[in-house]
Amino acid sequence: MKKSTLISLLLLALSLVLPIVLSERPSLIAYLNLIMIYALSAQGLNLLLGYAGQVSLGHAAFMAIGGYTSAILVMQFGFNNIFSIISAILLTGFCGLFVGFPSLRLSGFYLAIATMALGTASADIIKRLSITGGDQGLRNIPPLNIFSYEFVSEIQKYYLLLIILLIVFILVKNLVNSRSGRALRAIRDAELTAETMGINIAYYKVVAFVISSMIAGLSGALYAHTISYLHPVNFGLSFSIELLAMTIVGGLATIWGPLLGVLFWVFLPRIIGARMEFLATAFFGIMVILSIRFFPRGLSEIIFRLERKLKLYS
Amino acid sequence: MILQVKDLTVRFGGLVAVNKLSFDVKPSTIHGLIGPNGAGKTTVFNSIFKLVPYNGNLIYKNIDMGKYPTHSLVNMGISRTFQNLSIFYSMTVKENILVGLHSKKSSNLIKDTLGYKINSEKELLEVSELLNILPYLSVYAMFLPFGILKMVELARALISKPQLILLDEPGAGLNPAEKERLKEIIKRIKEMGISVLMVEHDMGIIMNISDEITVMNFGEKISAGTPEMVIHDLKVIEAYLGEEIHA
Amino acid sequence: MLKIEALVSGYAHLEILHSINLKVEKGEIVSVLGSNGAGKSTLLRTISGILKPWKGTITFEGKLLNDLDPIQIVKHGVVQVPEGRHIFPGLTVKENLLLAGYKFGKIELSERYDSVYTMFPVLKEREKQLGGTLSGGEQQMLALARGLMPKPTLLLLDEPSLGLAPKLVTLIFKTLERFRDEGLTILLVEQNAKRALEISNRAYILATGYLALEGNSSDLISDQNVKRLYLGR
Amino acid sequence: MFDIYLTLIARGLSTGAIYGLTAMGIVLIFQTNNILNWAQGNAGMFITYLAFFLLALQLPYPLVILLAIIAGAIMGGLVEKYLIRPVREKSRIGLLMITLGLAMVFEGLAAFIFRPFPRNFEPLLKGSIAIGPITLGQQDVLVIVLSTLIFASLFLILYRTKIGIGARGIAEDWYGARVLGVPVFTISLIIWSISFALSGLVGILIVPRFALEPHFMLPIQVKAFSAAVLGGMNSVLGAAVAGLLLGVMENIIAFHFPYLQESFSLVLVVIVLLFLPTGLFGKKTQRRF
Repeated sequence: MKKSTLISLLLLALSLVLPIVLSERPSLIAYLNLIMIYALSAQGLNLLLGYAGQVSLGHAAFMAIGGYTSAILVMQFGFNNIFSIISAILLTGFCGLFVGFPSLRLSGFYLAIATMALGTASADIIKRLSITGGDQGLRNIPPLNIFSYEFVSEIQKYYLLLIILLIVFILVKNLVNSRSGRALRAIRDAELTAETMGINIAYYKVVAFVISSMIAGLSGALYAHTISYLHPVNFGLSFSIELLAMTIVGGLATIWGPLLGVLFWVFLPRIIGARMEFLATAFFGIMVILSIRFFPRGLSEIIFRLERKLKLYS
Repeated sequence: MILQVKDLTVRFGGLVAVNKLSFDVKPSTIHGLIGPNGAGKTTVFNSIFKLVPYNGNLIYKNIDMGKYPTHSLVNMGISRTFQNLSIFYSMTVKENILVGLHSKKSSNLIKDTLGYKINSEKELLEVSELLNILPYLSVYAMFLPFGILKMVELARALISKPQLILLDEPGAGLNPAEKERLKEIIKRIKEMGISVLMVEHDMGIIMNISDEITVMNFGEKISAGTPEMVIHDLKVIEAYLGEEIHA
Repeated sequence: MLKIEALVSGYAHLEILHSINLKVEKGEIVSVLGSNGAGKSTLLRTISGILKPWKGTITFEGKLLNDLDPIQIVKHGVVQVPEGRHIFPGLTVKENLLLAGYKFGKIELSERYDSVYTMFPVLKEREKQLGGTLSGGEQQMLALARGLMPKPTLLLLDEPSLGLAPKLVTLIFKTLERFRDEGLTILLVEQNAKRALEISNRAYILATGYLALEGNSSDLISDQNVKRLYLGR
Repeated sequence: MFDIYLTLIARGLSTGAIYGLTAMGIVLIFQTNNILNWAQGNAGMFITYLAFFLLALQLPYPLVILLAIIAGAIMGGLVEKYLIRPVREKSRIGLLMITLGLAMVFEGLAAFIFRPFPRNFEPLLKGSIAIGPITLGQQDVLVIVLSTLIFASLFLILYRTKIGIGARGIAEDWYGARVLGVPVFTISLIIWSISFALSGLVGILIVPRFALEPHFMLPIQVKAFSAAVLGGMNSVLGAAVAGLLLGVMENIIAFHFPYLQESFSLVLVVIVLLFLPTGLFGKKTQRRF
């Protein structure tokens, strides 16, 4: 068996056993659940920024749209959870299409600003609407209910999220290593050359936005039913930036980078201690700067380097 | 004719980069395009690929290319290389070359996401053997030297089995041994039935392997014909070569 | 005056110049010839300090230039007129000249303006015009004038005839001869081999980063080897 | 009725001046360095915190403003020298990320050192004055006067001094300037200093409208980005004009449709960008190799 397969199996086993070990401390499992939800969004952003080279400073808004859509459909219209989540994904995908079109005409900073504007504006609009609970937020969102099975406890949620996370990560991995993924990376590396080589840039850029926002929408829907509370403030510009930071620190254009970055983001304040929580933000900022300067693939790069060393000595 | 350039004119602001240029590329020949720096040779390539707005007609196999977007040209059978090496540096050599096959092999997003693999090994091996880059297929492009990347770029343009290939200074930056090899490769490309339109400064390459040559200066055609004819054309000598050369 | 020994240089990981030796004596025009990609521009960029030499030494009037940055090298009197002119299109002619004379104070600066305007009266007329609105020939004049602004003792010229009509090329080369007559030393990089050899005292021929040939221009111009190396046969 | 509009416009000018000042800082850096400086707002926030504690030490208000400007200039210089310069040659997106990281550092440090709860920050001038039918806070008048002075002096710097002309040259052709021996790095450092000093001044002038807390500059930065984009990103004048326009329009819109106040400028930016991808005053660039 290859070493990498072995490591993957070990990690999988660990993630399966972890909640049982932690069963006495559901709050820790709740943290892990949050990490998996964020990791999904971060993966969407990674696909967009890391692989396709397109910036989005409004990704939190996609999460919010997904979350509110699913929650409202279930609470107000009595939708089945499966349909509500699918609707959420489709709607965010549609929004991604809407944001993707400017990306065809805008490049670099103009795109950054346009996505920032759209993201901030949609958070603001959610705040003004009544169906979303406005400034009060949306409370008591029911937990996930799939084929009449309710995911109530943190452990139940954990396993469901783990399965979804694995599926999405594997699908993304397939995508980026396929013909389409190659096209995305080619556009990132040298846009005009990619076009000359027969790649329809417009199509792939929009596709990157759509898929990326669909993943964020899924993540938002899961957030709604897991945390059972939504408030527009949690999905403003700051969170978009934080998502970006997590993705960068974890490692752009690496499959497991987003998960690593999110793990780091969520646990860092706990490691430094609650009182020093704000120092964690500053520290994370420093990590972003260092990642860009020394480790273009973020935390993943450090792991790669370790791996290379291990290979050398074994 | 595989390619007909008719009255091609390109303007950048007030500057006329190409002025009423006309020439034809015959099937299965090597056609050289030469002239001093700034004469507008690369602009001709960029017009063919619709990267610059132009007036006039570009006709490829009796089709006016005016309405075809850049990304559809590979599928029509035209591919190119670049004057300044344009490589996808964060990808492996294999991936770089496979990008050239993008529009020739079909798949869709859903198949791709579900992990469906396209088999391109045959094409990949063929072209890598021809260009002698087999050992580097799994290496990331950023780690490779210039000479090899030049070949990778050529492989990327060749793998789609084009009918017309545009080479923009394929010899620039290569050492004498590499240049010798390049000549052989370009001849092999011609033998495969591919027409070559080539911009090149190295007279050793261009005079040796071209079937026909068009000479440009200030965006205009100043001479055309076989290498023998062009070499002895006084206008060419004045504008470009600087002195008479003896073949 | 300028002495380059065993110079190795390039971009990032790409070695372009492999061990180049070259010297320029006071009052000479020395040309460096070679085809595209031979390393001519890399050589000039390394002398001006834009690129750091990897190995070897560059000395100018006995001072080592290796570790100096472009600003100090200009202050030492080595000034480059880059390929493609690099005129600031949104700045006026006078502002373009001002930036070239950045190291001078007010009084010296106005002296330099006068001296450059005597050399190129057309620029005086265009003083308030934006650089981008000048014609190609005028832009090349402005580029040369900018090269003169810092009172250089050695002028590095990268393809001054590029993209100019034959008549203007003649004019530019005449101007270069005038520069030499006024005591300026010039290192000239050119594609137009014949023209360059006609006005230069000595020449070096580069081929793919190696020095292929050197000698007096008058000898080289009739040399069969030159034709073989430079024209590739 | 007409009088109300005059007042709205006058107040809008004061808000717009703030947007314009911040946008000018952003454009200065963007032009000379090709970097979208995401830390522009938070740098101002951090400096405002410093000012808050200097004021608590009973230092006179004008002196505190001066000290804050100096602190901003020093911070800007340090950032340019140690964070931006080493990465300059690498990717543009990377540079944007660095300023994002920097914004987080400012935010985290401010919350950690000064505690994150909102504080009340007194304005320099508290009264209001009536000019004809217009009633305006004295601080608003101060903002308008000061920003006019700053617009004017920035213009003098950019068009009359060697450094300013150098900065414009760098913006157009970094390589060309370097070859000529223009001290490009020093000029870039000065530009960062000016921008950060501006952001500090903006922070102190505007904070009395809000409360001092680690996020208070974020909405202003968002508007300033909008103004910078509308102004075309490559024109300091464009940024100033767009900032003023945005402030005035926003104020009038907010009077009629209060719920649109926040989103208005953002939606406007998206619409403008859709039709004019390089902003209102931006130059068109040709697509070529």
